[in-house]
Amino acid sequence: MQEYFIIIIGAVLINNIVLAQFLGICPFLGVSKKLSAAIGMGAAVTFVLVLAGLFTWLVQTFVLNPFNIGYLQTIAFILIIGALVQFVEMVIKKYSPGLYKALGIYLPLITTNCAVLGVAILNIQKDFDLGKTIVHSVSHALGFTLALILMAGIRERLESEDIPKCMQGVPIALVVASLMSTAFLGFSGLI
Amino acid sequence: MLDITKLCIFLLVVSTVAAFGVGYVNSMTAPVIHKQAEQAKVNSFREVYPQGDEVKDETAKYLKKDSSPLLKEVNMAYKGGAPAGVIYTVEPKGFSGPITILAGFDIASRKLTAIKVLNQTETPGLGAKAKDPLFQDQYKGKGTETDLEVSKTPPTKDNQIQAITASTITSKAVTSGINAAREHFAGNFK
Amino acid sequence: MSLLNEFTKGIIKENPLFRLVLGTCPALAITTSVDNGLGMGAAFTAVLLGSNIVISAMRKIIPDSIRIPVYIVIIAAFVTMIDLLMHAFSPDLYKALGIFIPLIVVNCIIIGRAEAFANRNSVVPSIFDALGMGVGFTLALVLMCTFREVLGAGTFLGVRLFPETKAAIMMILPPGGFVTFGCILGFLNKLQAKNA
Amino acid sequence: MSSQENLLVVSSSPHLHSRDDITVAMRDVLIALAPALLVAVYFFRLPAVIVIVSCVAGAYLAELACLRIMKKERIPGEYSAVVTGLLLAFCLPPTLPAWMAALGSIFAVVIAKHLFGGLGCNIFNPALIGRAFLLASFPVAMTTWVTPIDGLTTASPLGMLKEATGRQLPSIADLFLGNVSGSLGETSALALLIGGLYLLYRGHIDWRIPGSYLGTVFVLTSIIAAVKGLGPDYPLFHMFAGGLFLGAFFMATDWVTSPITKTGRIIFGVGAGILVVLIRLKGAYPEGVCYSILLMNVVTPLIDRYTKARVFGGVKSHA
Amino acid sequence: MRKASFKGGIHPHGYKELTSGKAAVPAHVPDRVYIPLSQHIGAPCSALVLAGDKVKKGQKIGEGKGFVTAPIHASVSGTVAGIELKEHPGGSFVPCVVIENDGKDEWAETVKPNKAPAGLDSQELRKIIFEAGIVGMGGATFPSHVKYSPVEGKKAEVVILNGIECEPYLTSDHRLMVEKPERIVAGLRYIMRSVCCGRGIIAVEDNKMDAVSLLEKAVAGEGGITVQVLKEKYPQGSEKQLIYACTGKQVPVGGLPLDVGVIVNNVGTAVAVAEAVEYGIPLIERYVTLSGSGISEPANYLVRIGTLFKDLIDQSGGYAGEIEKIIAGGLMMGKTVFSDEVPVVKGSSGIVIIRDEAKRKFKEVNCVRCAKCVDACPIFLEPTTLVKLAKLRAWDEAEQLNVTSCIECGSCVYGCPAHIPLVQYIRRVKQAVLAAKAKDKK
Amino acid sequence: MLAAVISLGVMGAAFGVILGIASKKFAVQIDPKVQEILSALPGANCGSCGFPGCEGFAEGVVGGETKPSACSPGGQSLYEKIAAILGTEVSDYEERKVAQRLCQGGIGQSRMLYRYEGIEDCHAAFAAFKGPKACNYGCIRLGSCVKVCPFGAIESGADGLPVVDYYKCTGCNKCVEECPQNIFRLVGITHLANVRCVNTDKGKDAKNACSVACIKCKLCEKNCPEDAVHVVPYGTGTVAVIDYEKCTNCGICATKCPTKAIDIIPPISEEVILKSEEHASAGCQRCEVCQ
Ligand SMILES: Cc1cc2nc3c(=O)[nH]c(=O)nc-3n(C[C@H](O)[C@H](O)[C@H](O)COP(=O)(O)O)c2cc1C
Ligand SMILES: Cc1cc2nc3c(=O)[nH]c(=O)nc-3n(C[C@H](O)[C@H](O)[C@H](O)COP(=O)(O)O)c2cc1C
Ligand SMILES: Cc1cc2nc3c(=O)[nH]c(=O)nc-3n(C[C@H](O)[C@H](O)[C@H](O)COP(=O)(O)O)c2cc1C
Ligand SMILES: Cc1cc2nc3c(=O)[nH]c(=O)nc-3n(C[C@H](O)[C@H](O)[C@H](O)CO)c2cc1C
Ligand code: SF4
Ligand code: SF4
Ligand code: SF4
Ligand code: SF4
Ligand code: FES
Repeated sequence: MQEYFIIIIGAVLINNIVLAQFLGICPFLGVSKKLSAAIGMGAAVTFVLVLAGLFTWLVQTFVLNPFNIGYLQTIAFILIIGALVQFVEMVIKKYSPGLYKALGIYLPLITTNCAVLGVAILNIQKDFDLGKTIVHSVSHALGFTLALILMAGIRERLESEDIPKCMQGVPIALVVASLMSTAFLGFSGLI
Repeated sequence: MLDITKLCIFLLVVSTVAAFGVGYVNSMTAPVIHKQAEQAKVNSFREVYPQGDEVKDETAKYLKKDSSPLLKEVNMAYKGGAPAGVIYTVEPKGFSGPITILAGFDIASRKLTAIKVLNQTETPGLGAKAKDPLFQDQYKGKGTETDLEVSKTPPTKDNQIQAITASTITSKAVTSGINAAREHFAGNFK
Repeated sequence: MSLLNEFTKGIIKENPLFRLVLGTCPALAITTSVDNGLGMGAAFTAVLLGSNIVISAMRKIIPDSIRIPVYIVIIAAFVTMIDLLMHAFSPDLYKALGIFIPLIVVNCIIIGRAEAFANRNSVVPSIFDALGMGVGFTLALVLMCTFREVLGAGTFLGVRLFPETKAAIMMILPPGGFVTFGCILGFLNKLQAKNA
Repeated sequence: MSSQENLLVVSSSPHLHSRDDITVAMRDVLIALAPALLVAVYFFRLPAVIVIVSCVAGAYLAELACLRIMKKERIPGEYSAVVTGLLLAFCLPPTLPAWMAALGSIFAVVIAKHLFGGLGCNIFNPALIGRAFLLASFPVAMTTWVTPIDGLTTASPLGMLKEATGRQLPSIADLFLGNVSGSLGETSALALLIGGLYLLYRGHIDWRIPGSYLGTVFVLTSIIAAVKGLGPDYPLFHMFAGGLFLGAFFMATDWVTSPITKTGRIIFGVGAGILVVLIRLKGAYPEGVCYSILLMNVVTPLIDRYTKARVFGGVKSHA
Repeated sequence: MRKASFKGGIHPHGYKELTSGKAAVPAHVPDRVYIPLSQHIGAPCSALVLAGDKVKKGQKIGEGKGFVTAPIHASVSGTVAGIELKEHPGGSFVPCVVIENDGKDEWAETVKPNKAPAGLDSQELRKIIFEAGIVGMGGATFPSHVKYSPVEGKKAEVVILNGIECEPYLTSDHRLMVEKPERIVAGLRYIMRSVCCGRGIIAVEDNKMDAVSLLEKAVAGEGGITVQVLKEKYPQGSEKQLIYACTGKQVPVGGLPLDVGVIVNNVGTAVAVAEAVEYGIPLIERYVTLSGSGISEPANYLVRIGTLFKDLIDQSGGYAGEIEKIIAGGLMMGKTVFSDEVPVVKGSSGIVIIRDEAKRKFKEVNCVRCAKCVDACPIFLEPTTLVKLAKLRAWDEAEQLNVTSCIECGSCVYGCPAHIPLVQYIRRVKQAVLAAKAKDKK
Repeated sequence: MLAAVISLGVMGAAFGVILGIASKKFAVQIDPKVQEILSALPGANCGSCGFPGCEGFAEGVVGGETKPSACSPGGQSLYEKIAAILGTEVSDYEERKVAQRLCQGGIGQSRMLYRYEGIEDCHAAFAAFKGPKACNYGCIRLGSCVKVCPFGAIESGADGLPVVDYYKCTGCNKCVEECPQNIFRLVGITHLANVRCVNTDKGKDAKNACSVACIKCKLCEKNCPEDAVHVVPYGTGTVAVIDYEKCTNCGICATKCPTKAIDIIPPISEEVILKSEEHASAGCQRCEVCQ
């Protein structure tokens, strides 16, 4: 139990995937302008991240490792993620247009999101079993969502502030990210 | 349907070629990497316990359920076929994550031969200084009878280690790992 | 002239990092020392060069509907090769860059280039495009690295410039990465506004 | 056209305004900080003066420079940058080198305030960002404490508590008066309380934030003391040690970076209180006030969004 | 006992001592009056007279179409000089009937006392009130007969007379309460009768205790009527806040006082009702306070509708120095006019003149999120958020945040340290929201 | 090696199959024409077409509910593109229209009624006696139009009046809707002569309020060789109006107008007009203002 707890706190607060590990920065900057979009993106990433964690773990354990072809990890994983994302997109589009409107538009952005591949690789690097892989993926996804939502809240407020022209948009978002990650340093050593 | 088959075949071909290329590079690099890894391991072992001529993994034999959770591996260094030293792999929790450390003990002299910080994610400039020889070398030749202590001021006692400036947490973590190994050593290799 | 153009555009006008704001993760994660920046830049350029060449050569035969998976496979193959080579021949760098080498696969720039350039141009311009983008990316990384290493560690390429106790360590921590990047972007915007 | 000068003014109602404006508020904050300033200078002597002067000068000059660069008009008599500088100085160790202090306040004013558009636009408390920046950058200098008056190196009260070195902890009375080591303006709970009450009296701050913040810390530490049998001094120690009063009255209450709704302010205070206790007891740092407020700054926009009051005679409005 | 009040609000300085002790004197009746054809909410009147017509005091000279309107009466006897476009204190140009005063003050034949006012039923009362052109004299000038008309399924349980007068400088209602307490109570009776309800409250703030004691004397023995003293606070006089303070009920968003069984009227309205019901006198004069730093002798006047501000100012010894603003109404809600050639209308409770003090004006700066506006708003809105939305032109979002509920009391602006004219932004949003609604309807 | 080749090959093929089948099975029909038109549109989502955003418009065009020319920012080249996509003729050519400000009462030209203090918003000032100028018809000069223009085509000039940049203006109508005084008209870009006054008061009153007002003297009417200008009833009074169908941009009226209420824009060459058409049809600059 404690182990899981440590994984969760560690991934969400201390080694936050965005603020401390620098994974998934592109969508973090791109989809944090509106809170609603951030929530949608967070949900989509969580969904894909968990599925990807599961499938990559299975492939690693039952294909790459037995055949001793670990060096194909990158290719295999990216293929899995790419296929997964497209598959999910198509299924949602077909069966739940509502959900597609809410989530689907973010799905294509996820393929080229470091976070998914990064977490999949981290799962393997850390030698997790299936249970921990899932928990680890979920926690990282939650960490991503948390950072994204906080950022979106801030950026919605910034929209009406008097930010110097040259800093508007991505530059100020990066400065906010910097100060957010400074604040998150406060969580160091919690576990 | 024909369409799909065609696309599949194309993907198949591309993947195959890619796998071929990667496989080729791998066959070229694998031995180098393997050798490096081996060499690195041997080197690290040698660094913490220079005398041995063969090292065997005997974790299963020595690590029991009730052993300290910080201990991860136990390797025995043999010299001329007889156990001469023990090399522990310990993993205490540092400031921002686990720190992996090797610690070598000499059975004959019952002393700590050396330690080596293998992996850590501590803050550069602070806790990361645990890798500095200046810090690690303090452990050389310490006795195994009593626990080591961390002191912020220059050590006055033999069992004291001076903390890295402003990184007491890291220093204590390293020391706690070493202490776990020390205790195990003291209890198992009388 | 146009080849030169393909080359130079990636350096300033369409600089992948500063203008297109793509590939931000490695730019933030590994720019703690100039060594890392050069290494990452080289790896990136090599992958981009490889994939651009292959894709532009194959552009006429790749079926349109599966072009993205094909790009991914090709790029991933190159990344893996670089990864293995680096592991074998430059283990220190390999360790420093860590997970960000395999992550070159998902670096938006590479796919972006494949889609936007290599897929539409022949091999030679694609080579120049790749080199331009690669050099642009590398220069951008090195610029970030310089700020962060000098301010955060007090060294440049490992050479000590001032005592460690005077270096603002935060610059080599995550917040330093974000703030450096943000300020550089802001500064470039300002420059551009002035020129326009 | 013909004499168009003495036309009447047409403007929108109301045509009456209270005497308060930003300049008055900032002046009052400075007045409220005066007691703590005197205590700091009394206990920490010249080094404190040097740190304070460097911070204030750094912040003020940085403010002027930013206004100049961004071509903004300065409001005459507007001293928010001085407030920032002074508050930053108050949470620094007295022995900090002057250049570091100045650098911190420049970082605070430039990065945390003016990049966001200046007064009123920032998300994070500039003074605290300055401190967090210095702590992350120069941890050695930032964790070197001295005893009051004679200036010998020692640990901070919370540091002693955390490391449980067995050293004699300072008495509650000393903590209350400020006769302990620590950041130069945070040591005297009494002086800060006087300033805080003045701000409350002048209506610049709302009781909800300091009330819920201090209350939460007190309740949580009391519970911990009760569970662990640590005695009644334990919660008081947590209340008076470290920068809790400074944070509660002067920094959590910063208008710009705290919620505007009443419910939001209570959530802000409670959240910060929980974080302080969490960081002090479980985290890597002995002190948690700075980070607790910064972390609550991060969620402030969301708090504001989800705690809107129910309009008079209506149902709750949704964001 | 803790005096009842509402939540939020502010405590501005009252400046009432300038005029509160000064009895209202009948103002000079000017040679020319300008009677605007629109002095109420609802359909404007069209003139019933032409240039050259002779009119008498109290004669109906304007009439509107529909139910929500109120007729206009001549306030002097004389000759109609014409119909002219003139500035109206409300901020627009409005056609006015200009009457040359013949100085005779002859009453029209239509003005005659009711023989048995006590016997009138509710419908008859409303007819009289309508014919007398009575509108709300608290400022909103809503036609009173409409307010008193029964609404399906709603029942008035209490009539509250608004004697709060929370606006700084203004003392006209105060004077009225001191000088004519019996008329107020009489008017309240007729209003209660016309809405068929048995309970009446006269609400007064605790800064007018002299009026309270006189009113208490007047209501003694009158069943069902009480005087309620409320704590001094702005905007206590606002209908919704007043109802909350007196009854603890909140008028629902977009609803009317009647939804919580209340009808609110100004004390002046009650006096006008009493005059009309008993003597048949239409609404042709009212109490007006003339005060402020820019007037030589602040005073209270009983003024004929249509008298120009200028005439009153001349009577008060003219301006005191260079003036900056002339405000029709109080400091908090009143509107500035650009000249003193503006007629007094039915809703003019006061004229405040502000001297040009050439002191440093604080310019509007960025909001510093002090939330003073949020804390002050008696409607519990977030004025600062609404302003930010206004600047982003996000009208829809502002509408969702209930911008249309703002009563424009100005409490938020009063304490804003950034000197943001929040109300003006909010008005702009309301305007845009209404425009969008109108467009949607089309 | 072999394992590598086989397993990756299999994986690649497997994904190919899965995706292939999936794409058939889960295919959702969208009209490719809509997609194509959408990508050709300026993407400003300005709403001038009357649809909620560009996508709605694209669907509308394909569905025949509206004409391509309803998208005013698009310009002629867009109409041609859409026609090409739909395979129809461009039948309804319309000249690109730009916003013209019909008031010249700048600072110093108009008499003022009062000093306005308050927010920079024309509607707000309009609420008080139709703005601080004595002229009740003219520009209030607080720049609401400047703020509303999604293309940044309007700037406040030195005399306080808004100045339209005809290159940037796309004729989206936003400023026309915004202005409380209805000062803006959309006018074809080749129509250079404009009566820049909408004051319908009698000549004397108009002159009294503003030195550049149309004073109804009819000199333009009398002198126009094409009979294109007339003082016609308008609102509550009269004002001079140019019939653009007849006007040849000769500029005589402008020289005759005693108050210079008529002006002729400094000759815009064909080239400039063409360039500005091009500029407009370049369409969406991805400036994100519309978001
Ligand atoms: C950004 C940052 C990184 C830190 N990294 C470490 C670290 O790696 N190891 C460590 O022991 N303490 C680290 N610290 C902790 C501080 O130095 C802390 O004050 C210290 O644990 C206590 O000080 P002391 O070592 O002088 O007793 C860090 C602090 C900050 C602000
Ligand atoms: C369109 C409209 C309809 C109204 N209808 C009624 C009504 O039927 N009954 C009523 O008691 N008041 C009615 N009122 C009056 C308002 O409740 C209120 O008394 C008036 O607007 C003045 O209030 P104020 O001065 O607080 O703004 C109406 C007002 C308006 C604007
Ligand atoms: C902010 C505000 C303040 C008001 N203050 C008063 C006041 O002091 N006295 C008053 O009679 N009406 C005041 N009113 C108007 C009342 O809301 C209400 O319209 C009036 O009492 C109804 O009476 P009437 O119809 O007779 O005017 C105020 C309205 C607002 C919005
Ligand atoms: C009650 C009050 C508290 C303040 N607290 C702070 C503070 O903690 N830190 C700071 O930098 N400025 C503070 N200021 C000054 C100012 O509001 C601050 O610099 C803004 O955050 C700058 O936009 C305070 C001002 C007031 C009126
Ligand atoms: S928002 Fe409206 S109701 Fe609220 S205080 Fe301001 S003016 Fe009054
Ligand atoms: S009172 Fe003024 S400064 Fe304070 S929050 Fe409201 S608008 Fe902002
Ligand atoms: S043209 Fe209209 S909107 Fe523009 S400044 Fe003039 S009055 Fe305002
Ligand atoms: S709003 Fe701008 S683009 Fe649209 S018509 Fe007006 S000037 Fe032209
Ligand atoms: S580079 Fe990491 S998400 Fe784009």
